Amino acid sequence: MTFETWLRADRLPHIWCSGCSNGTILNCTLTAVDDLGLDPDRTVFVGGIGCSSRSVGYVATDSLHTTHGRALAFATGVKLADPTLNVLVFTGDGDLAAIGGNHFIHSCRRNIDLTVVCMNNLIYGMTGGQGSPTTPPGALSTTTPYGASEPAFDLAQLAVAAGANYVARWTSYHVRELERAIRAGIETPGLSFIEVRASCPTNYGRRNRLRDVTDQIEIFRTRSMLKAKYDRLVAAGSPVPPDAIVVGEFVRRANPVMGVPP
Amino acid sequence: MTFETWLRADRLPHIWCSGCSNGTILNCTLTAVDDLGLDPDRTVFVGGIGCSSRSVGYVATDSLHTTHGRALAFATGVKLADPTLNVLVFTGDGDLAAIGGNHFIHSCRRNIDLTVVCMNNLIYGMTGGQGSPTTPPGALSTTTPYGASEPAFDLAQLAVAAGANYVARWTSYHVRELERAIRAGIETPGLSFIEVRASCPTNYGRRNRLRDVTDQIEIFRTRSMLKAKYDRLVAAGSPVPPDAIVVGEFVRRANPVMGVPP
Amino acid sequence: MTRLDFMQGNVASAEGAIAAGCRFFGGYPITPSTEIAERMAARLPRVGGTFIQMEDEIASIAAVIGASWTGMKAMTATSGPGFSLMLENLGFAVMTETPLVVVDIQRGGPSTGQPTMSSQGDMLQCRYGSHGDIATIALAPASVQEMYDLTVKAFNLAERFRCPAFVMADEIVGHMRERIEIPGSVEVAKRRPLEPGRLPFAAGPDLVPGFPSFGRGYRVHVTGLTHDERGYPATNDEAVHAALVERLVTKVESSRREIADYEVMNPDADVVIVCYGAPARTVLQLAAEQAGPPVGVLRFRVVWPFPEHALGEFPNAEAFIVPEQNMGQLAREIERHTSLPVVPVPKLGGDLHTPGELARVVEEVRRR
Amino acid sequence: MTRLDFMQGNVASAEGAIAAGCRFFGGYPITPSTEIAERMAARLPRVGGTFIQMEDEIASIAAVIGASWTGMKAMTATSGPGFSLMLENLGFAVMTETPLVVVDIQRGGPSTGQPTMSSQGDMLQCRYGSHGDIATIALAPASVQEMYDLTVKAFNLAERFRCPAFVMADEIVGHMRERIEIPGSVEVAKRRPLEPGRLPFAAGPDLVPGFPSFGRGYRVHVTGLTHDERGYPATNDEAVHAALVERLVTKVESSRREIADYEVMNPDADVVIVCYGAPARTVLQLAAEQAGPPVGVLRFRVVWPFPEHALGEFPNAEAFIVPEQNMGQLAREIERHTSLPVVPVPKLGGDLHTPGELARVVEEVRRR
Amino acid sequence: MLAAVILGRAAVMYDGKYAVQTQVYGPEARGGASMAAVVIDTVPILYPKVSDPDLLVIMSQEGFEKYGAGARRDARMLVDSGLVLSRPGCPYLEVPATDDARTVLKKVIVANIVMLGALVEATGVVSREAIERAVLDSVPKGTEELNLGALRQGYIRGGEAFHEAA
Amino acid sequence: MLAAVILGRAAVMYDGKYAVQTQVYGPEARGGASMAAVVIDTVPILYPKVSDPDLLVIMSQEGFEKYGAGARRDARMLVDSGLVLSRPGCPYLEVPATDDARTVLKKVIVANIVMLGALVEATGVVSREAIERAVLDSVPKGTEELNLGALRQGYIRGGEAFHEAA
Amino acid sequence: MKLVIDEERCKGCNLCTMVCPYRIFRPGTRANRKGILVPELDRPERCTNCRLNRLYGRTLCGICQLTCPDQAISWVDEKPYEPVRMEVEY
Amino acid sequence: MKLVIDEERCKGCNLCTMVCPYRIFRPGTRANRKGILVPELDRPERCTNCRLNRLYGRTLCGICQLTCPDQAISWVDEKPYEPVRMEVEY
Ligand SMILES: Cc1ncc(C[n+]2csc(CCOP(=O)(O)OP(=O)(O)O)c2C)c(N)n1
Ligand SMILES: Cc1ncc(C[n+]2csc(CCOP(=O)(O)OP(=O)(O)O)c2C)c(N)n1
Ligand code: SF4
Ligand code: SF4
Ligand code: SF4
Ligand code: SF4
Ligand code: SF4
Ligand code: SF4
Ligand SMILES: [Mg+2]
Ligand SMILES: [Mg+2]
Repeated sequence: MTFETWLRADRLPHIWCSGCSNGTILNCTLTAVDDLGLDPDRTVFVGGIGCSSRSVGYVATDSLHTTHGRALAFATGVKLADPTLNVLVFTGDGDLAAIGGNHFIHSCRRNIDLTVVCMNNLIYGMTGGQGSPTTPPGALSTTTPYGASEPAFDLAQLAVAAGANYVARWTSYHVRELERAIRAGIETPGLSFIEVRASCPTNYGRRNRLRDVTDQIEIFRTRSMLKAKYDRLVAAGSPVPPDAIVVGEFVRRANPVMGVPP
Repeated sequence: MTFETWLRADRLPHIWCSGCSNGTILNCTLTAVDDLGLDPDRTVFVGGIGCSSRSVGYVATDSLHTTHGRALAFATGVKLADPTLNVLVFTGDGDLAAIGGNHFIHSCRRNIDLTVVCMNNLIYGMTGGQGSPTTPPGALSTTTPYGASEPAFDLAQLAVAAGANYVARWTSYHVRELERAIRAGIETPGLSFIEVRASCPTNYGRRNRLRDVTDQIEIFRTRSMLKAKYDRLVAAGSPVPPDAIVVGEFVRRANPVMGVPP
Repeated sequence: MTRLDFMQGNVASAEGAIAAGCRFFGGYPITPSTEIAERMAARLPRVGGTFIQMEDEIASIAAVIGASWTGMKAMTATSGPGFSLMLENLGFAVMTETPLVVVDIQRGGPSTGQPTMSSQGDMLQCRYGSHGDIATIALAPASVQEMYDLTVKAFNLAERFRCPAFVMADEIVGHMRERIEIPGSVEVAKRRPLEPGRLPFAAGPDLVPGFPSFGRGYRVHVTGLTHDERGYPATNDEAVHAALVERLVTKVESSRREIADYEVMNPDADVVIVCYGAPARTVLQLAAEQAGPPVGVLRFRVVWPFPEHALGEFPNAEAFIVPEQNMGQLAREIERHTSLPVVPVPKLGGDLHTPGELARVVEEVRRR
Repeated sequence: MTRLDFMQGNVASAEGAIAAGCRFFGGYPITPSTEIAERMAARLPRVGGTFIQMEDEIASIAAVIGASWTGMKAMTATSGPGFSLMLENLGFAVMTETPLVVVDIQRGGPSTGQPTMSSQGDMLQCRYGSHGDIATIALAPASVQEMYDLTVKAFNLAERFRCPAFVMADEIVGHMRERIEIPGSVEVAKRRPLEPGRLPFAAGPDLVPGFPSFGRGYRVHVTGLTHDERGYPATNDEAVHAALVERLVTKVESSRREIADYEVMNPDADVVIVCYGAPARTVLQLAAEQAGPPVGVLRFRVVWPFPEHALGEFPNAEAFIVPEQNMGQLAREIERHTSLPVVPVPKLGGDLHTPGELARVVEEVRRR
Repeated sequence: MLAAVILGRAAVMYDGKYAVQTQVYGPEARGGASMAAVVIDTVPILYPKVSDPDLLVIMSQEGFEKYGAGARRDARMLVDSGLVLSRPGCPYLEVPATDDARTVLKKVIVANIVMLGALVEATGVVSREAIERAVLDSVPKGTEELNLGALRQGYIRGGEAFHEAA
Repeated sequence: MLAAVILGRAAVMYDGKYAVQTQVYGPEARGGASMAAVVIDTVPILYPKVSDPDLLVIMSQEGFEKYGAGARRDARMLVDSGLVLSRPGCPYLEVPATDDARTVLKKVIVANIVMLGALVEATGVVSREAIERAVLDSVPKGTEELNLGALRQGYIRGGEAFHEAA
Repeated sequence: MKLVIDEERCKGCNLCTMVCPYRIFRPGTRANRKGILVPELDRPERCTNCRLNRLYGRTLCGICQLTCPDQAISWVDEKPYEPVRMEVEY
Repeated sequence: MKLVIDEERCKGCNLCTMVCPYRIFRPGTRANRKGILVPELDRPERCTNCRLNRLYGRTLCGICQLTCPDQAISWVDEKPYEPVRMEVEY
């Protein structure tokens, strides 16, 4: 019927905390592959290590749960060895952008035909809430007890600069838009990168005065600003709220790609 | 008198091939530190592994010749442990952008107060001429015997997207401009990234119909286009020659930095 | 129909891989292994295979593992510094039972050391370099011919035992050119598919489960976490972990006799030189030209799992001499299995032991 | 003035580091070591030190080495998967003689294995995990108190021998909370500066050169390539390489008696249990409560360089029993040094051996 | 978890005893431990693990099923009567810790402190003074009174009699 | 380098002999090897290294200083007379290989093939036929005649008499 | 179609209460066996999907299901809420 | 000041011949002991730096020196080329 047929029902309930948006993002991704009619027998999900990366284990396809940060490098091997497979990658901000940053930019550069969904919860959830390369300055985590002091990555911008053909950002509140973006990503040849702002009530929310699991979703709802609007503001030199989450499509282009069947 | 006092004369002549521009870039860098009056006793050069990275061994300061790709991670430790030191990094396209890509983007993100000079010769020189992440599509190398098929990085753009405060590109032909850019990089707090298009007659030129050592320099001279002009062309929608080397300053900004003495 | 050639060891290894069915190479250049990648870059596209130069060695071995899960035979080649970087993912390959081949052309270490000089410094690293307990299959060629033959063999062992197999060569053998006879065809082990109805990580009596290649409807979950027979994570279950790791180690270790491959000369000798790789050539030279009582030679083509029973081939042995291009690595393992004196003859820096040097050691040991 | 506390092992290690003068921590979170980083993140800024979370473990150890070259005491902490990633740069630290401390809180491996379960699976990795030949200094705490004490000691040994020192703890000891007495002050080894007029990599009779910290006018060149006494690359010089690597290994290995630190109980016993880390607590419990003839206990606080002479403390020993949370790693080393039976008692999965289990093994061995 | 740490702390720091606290985690360390154990003794503790505890404190039905159901018949158990539905095969004390925290103390978060008070009162494993000082060491500034109140509420509950095995 | 490979190839493939070719590299592998050695024998070759060669071919002054200066007195040496200034302590043949390549063959690049021809002619280490076939195997298409011409020029030079040790 | 929450899966996050345009989900008040406050359904027959799924032959709205991180929300094929006698509130 | 090329360092790349505005460097024609064709100097007294270094007290132009990858170009303090009797060609 829906994405439910793509789930390993025998592994549910999953290990995620109550209110963790990984489950939502999983739903949206599976809806996308289902809507596109991908063949589960010809689809492979690849993940690294982290709460987010665990997603691959809940999908009833071939799935490769790899080492921390390396999902894209493994996925590159899968895809190049058999370009007829549909290969999707689930990853987290730590997995993709901290330890896995090199594979991230190189996958974008190669523009290899993968669809990458990054559940960016601004924290290392799995290991108990340490700062990540996307933790906003000032935010509290167990390794930034006095507030994060390092600048954070803009993952979508990085993917664009590194060469990905499709780049979008949404939040776990935007389930419909997200599903559509993932569909567009799958349909665009080359590397598609979909950053999803995700909630981690346990390890981000709790420490940053977002105690209820709904608080983070409320932020996604209220602080998101469409890329088009953001661009207009910038062009006009108007001020942009510093905590705005710019959502929408960042790029969609047709540069040369790798890993597409000849 | 000049940069010569910064050289370890007892190690010259160096190991580089005839016409390799690493030596030129070394001269420009040392001229920059000399012009700025940096104290050689308080200056550290850090490099990875590669022909280019060997540069650090020819400088008569404390110098740390590390493992392949890791120069920036080592340099981060040096600079954070003692922010009063001037820390410069010599690296190559393979060292910085292939194996070292993650440290590259994270150093830019942290905007740590280092000056990074990348000798981008579009090839792995040291190991005998394999393709690198900057090898242009179509170019011949020992691992791209049928012409490189992967898209290449634009290192300067990547540094901008990752957050560096100062980014410029020149070629080894532009000795004066390069020297000025390195000076500006040192003077700009935060991460300064100077990409220098470098010649490798032995392993790039020879395989790509640039047999004479001067052929590559001639290309630098004739195909370079100032960033300002490039921007004008793009804004006007005019065609840009596909083999143009865009040179000039890509960004100079004052975002928050790390590793500056309090 | 064999074909005569004059070939470099590294090239022979690449050719052996292709003959064994390898159709995927993911690698990163490093002296003195690079010619393998270069040969693969030229050859694979011509035989319908895929060559990719990855961003580093971590990614190389990762891509190789990924490719292997599509059912393809896959390999990488590297040297010490790159090998060090591969260890985490090699542990993953062990844990997920992924067949693949790694060729390590050893150079002087530690660290970046001596990029162009020969060494056998990674022999213990390939055995003990991963965190956790693993078993290792490692081969040690001593000639260009063996670079070919043992690369083929490594692929077959990798398939047979569903695990990584290592060709632990040295710069001398890798860079040397010599006469080689390339067989018209070689015996090639096929990947045994998972039997219908079996759980993907449930092994039969040989402890090696069939392989559920991606894209064929198995819908298998593969994880480097401790997993049950379905492949599902079971990280907090002590018994599952113990059973899994024990099986992974035992499937290899209990087959040491099957895997073993060594050469014995002069089994009645009093003094035995144990050797492998390039130094074995000095030893064989010595044995061939030496005057006086014959010296025993035990030359390993397979080093791991350590064929300890081979020491028993020399009933009159009074001492084992072990010349290595390291500070005595395999000598340590030999010490575990004998109470006879073990005399390491380490040689660092890249030079081979000369026959004369070894002759002197033999004399000295005899005098004791 | 000692101070009583009830503290977690990981926290105690961090506190020990600070007491030993550590002012730089570069790390990457990984269970079960993360609390060390977290404690350092909270504490270092308060004592004028620097904490940085790097992008991965490779960068962590790199930053630590870089920091150490400014003359600062520096450390990192990790667990198996991260430790695997550090090996290349650890080889660099050995080659460049950089003092630093790595704490490895071991969890179940191989691969990502069992993130929250205890193990001693990296004991051979810390010894043999680097390419090339190295020597290792490794300590194995068995209590929260020792997490503190041995971290201090590790810093001192790192300075004394100018090399990395490892605290090879396990999840049990790392996560356990217990009584600890924090000394008012600890003995701290200072970094011995390079003597004026000496070449930076020329060692005196103790084989350990003084340290030319950056920024003090030494203008030293530091490279992981084979280098001469000036620090200049000499990668094609066999003799330079051999001399360098031999010195690096010998400076540690020849001091094994000085470094050794072990506990002996019942030296007249016929059966001796050799242990270290958390399993030692079971052994001590058994020795304390056991009826019948006393069992010998040899507990190592220092595991590498292996204190082989300690086996001689039991003149009447007829067998060595070695309980480990791995498949028998240190047991392999013991086999090298004795012709007596060595009985590994491996336990995988995270559980401690119980005193009863070990008692049964002792009985069995006695019956043989 | 926190309760176990406080208990160990009380024993070591303020009762001059020895204590070892260990725990069991989930897949990684996300939410902290899922079970914690303490051994308290007057002599140094060697073997640190608890297989058959003498005393169990169970604060969820899941916890009961995992750890409480198999308790020794001669063990004693404190259950949070509002959260745990089952009852064990050993003597047990019903402590409405969560309910008390909610209704009496108006902060659900101090339920474990109530339980701790009950435990100390019912078993005397550490002294009242020790537990009070250990609690004060461990709680955020400004919540001292709340937590001491919770302890005292626990003392009241701990004074009741154990039920026979179910 | 290439010359050594061709020589080994000639011996193995076309003369039915055994050959092992080894080399010495610089710091990494940039420009290829800086010295190459070949052992040729009628039986399989075990120990592959050459310490005291019987025959040396020296094509640069630097090479002479590194490898040629210490040659055995009973060795024989071919020197490129245009590039090598010194002369050895063993019998030697002066071959103006580079000059011939430049002036006679108009391609400096075939100097090593001239030298190879001289070597074969002067020593008979492999047959003319073998070296010709090996050269043809190894050179780019379209340069066959050029290279055979270089070999023949070498045969002429190799026919001259060796000088006594200097 | 009938809207149901799977009590074995629901972890009580209340995200469904946030996203349903009809506010059909209300925060639960009574802990279940697992100690979880599963939301209660307020006249689920108002749900677009319940009403129109049959008609259109596909899932309509479905925001709650997509959002529910625990895959606890689904519809079962049952009679009770057929599109008869509904007060439709747009 | 007198312009000199250090024969021990020069590797004969000829980049100096490319960059000097006065074309003072001419490709060498005779191999030196190391087999290198070191460029020849064509009336080096024309070099800006040779002429004006003394006057300005710092290196002028110096492009050849900055460019020379082998650190082979420098000036030595000698009389011969003092700024007397020069034909200046701009
Ligand atoms: C090599 C290695 N280093 C560190 C870890 C520990 N580790 C596991 S998950 C994780 C962070 C995950 O963060 P993220 O990718 O953001 O996932 P999240 O849990 O937040 O979804 C870390 C550091 C590991 N497993 N392996
Ligand atoms: C871990 C590791 N992998 C590979 C190598 C081999 N290696 C040495 S230098 C180099 C490439 C250098 O390329 P680049 O940085 O562009 O320097 P260049 O020589 O071109 O200046 C490689 C792959 C190594 N030394 N260590
Ligand atoms: S720790 Fe955070 S990211 Fe992980 S499952 Fe819990 S809420 Fe989700
Ligand atoms: S190989 Fe290339 S980069 Fe290296 S020294 Fe030679 S010319 Fe320069
Ligand atoms: S969204 Fe799902 S898990 Fe959350 S309360 Fe609603 S039904 Fe339960
Ligand atoms: S499908 Fe839409 S209308 Fe129906 S319950 Fe869900 S959110 Fe509400
Ligand atoms: S630029 Fe320097 S190295 Fe090149 S030819 Fe001129 S002087 Fe010689
Ligand atoms: S300094 Fe200028 S003018 Fe003088 S020789 Fe050099 S490039 Fe020519
Ligand atoms: Mg995250
Ligand atoms: Mg390069």
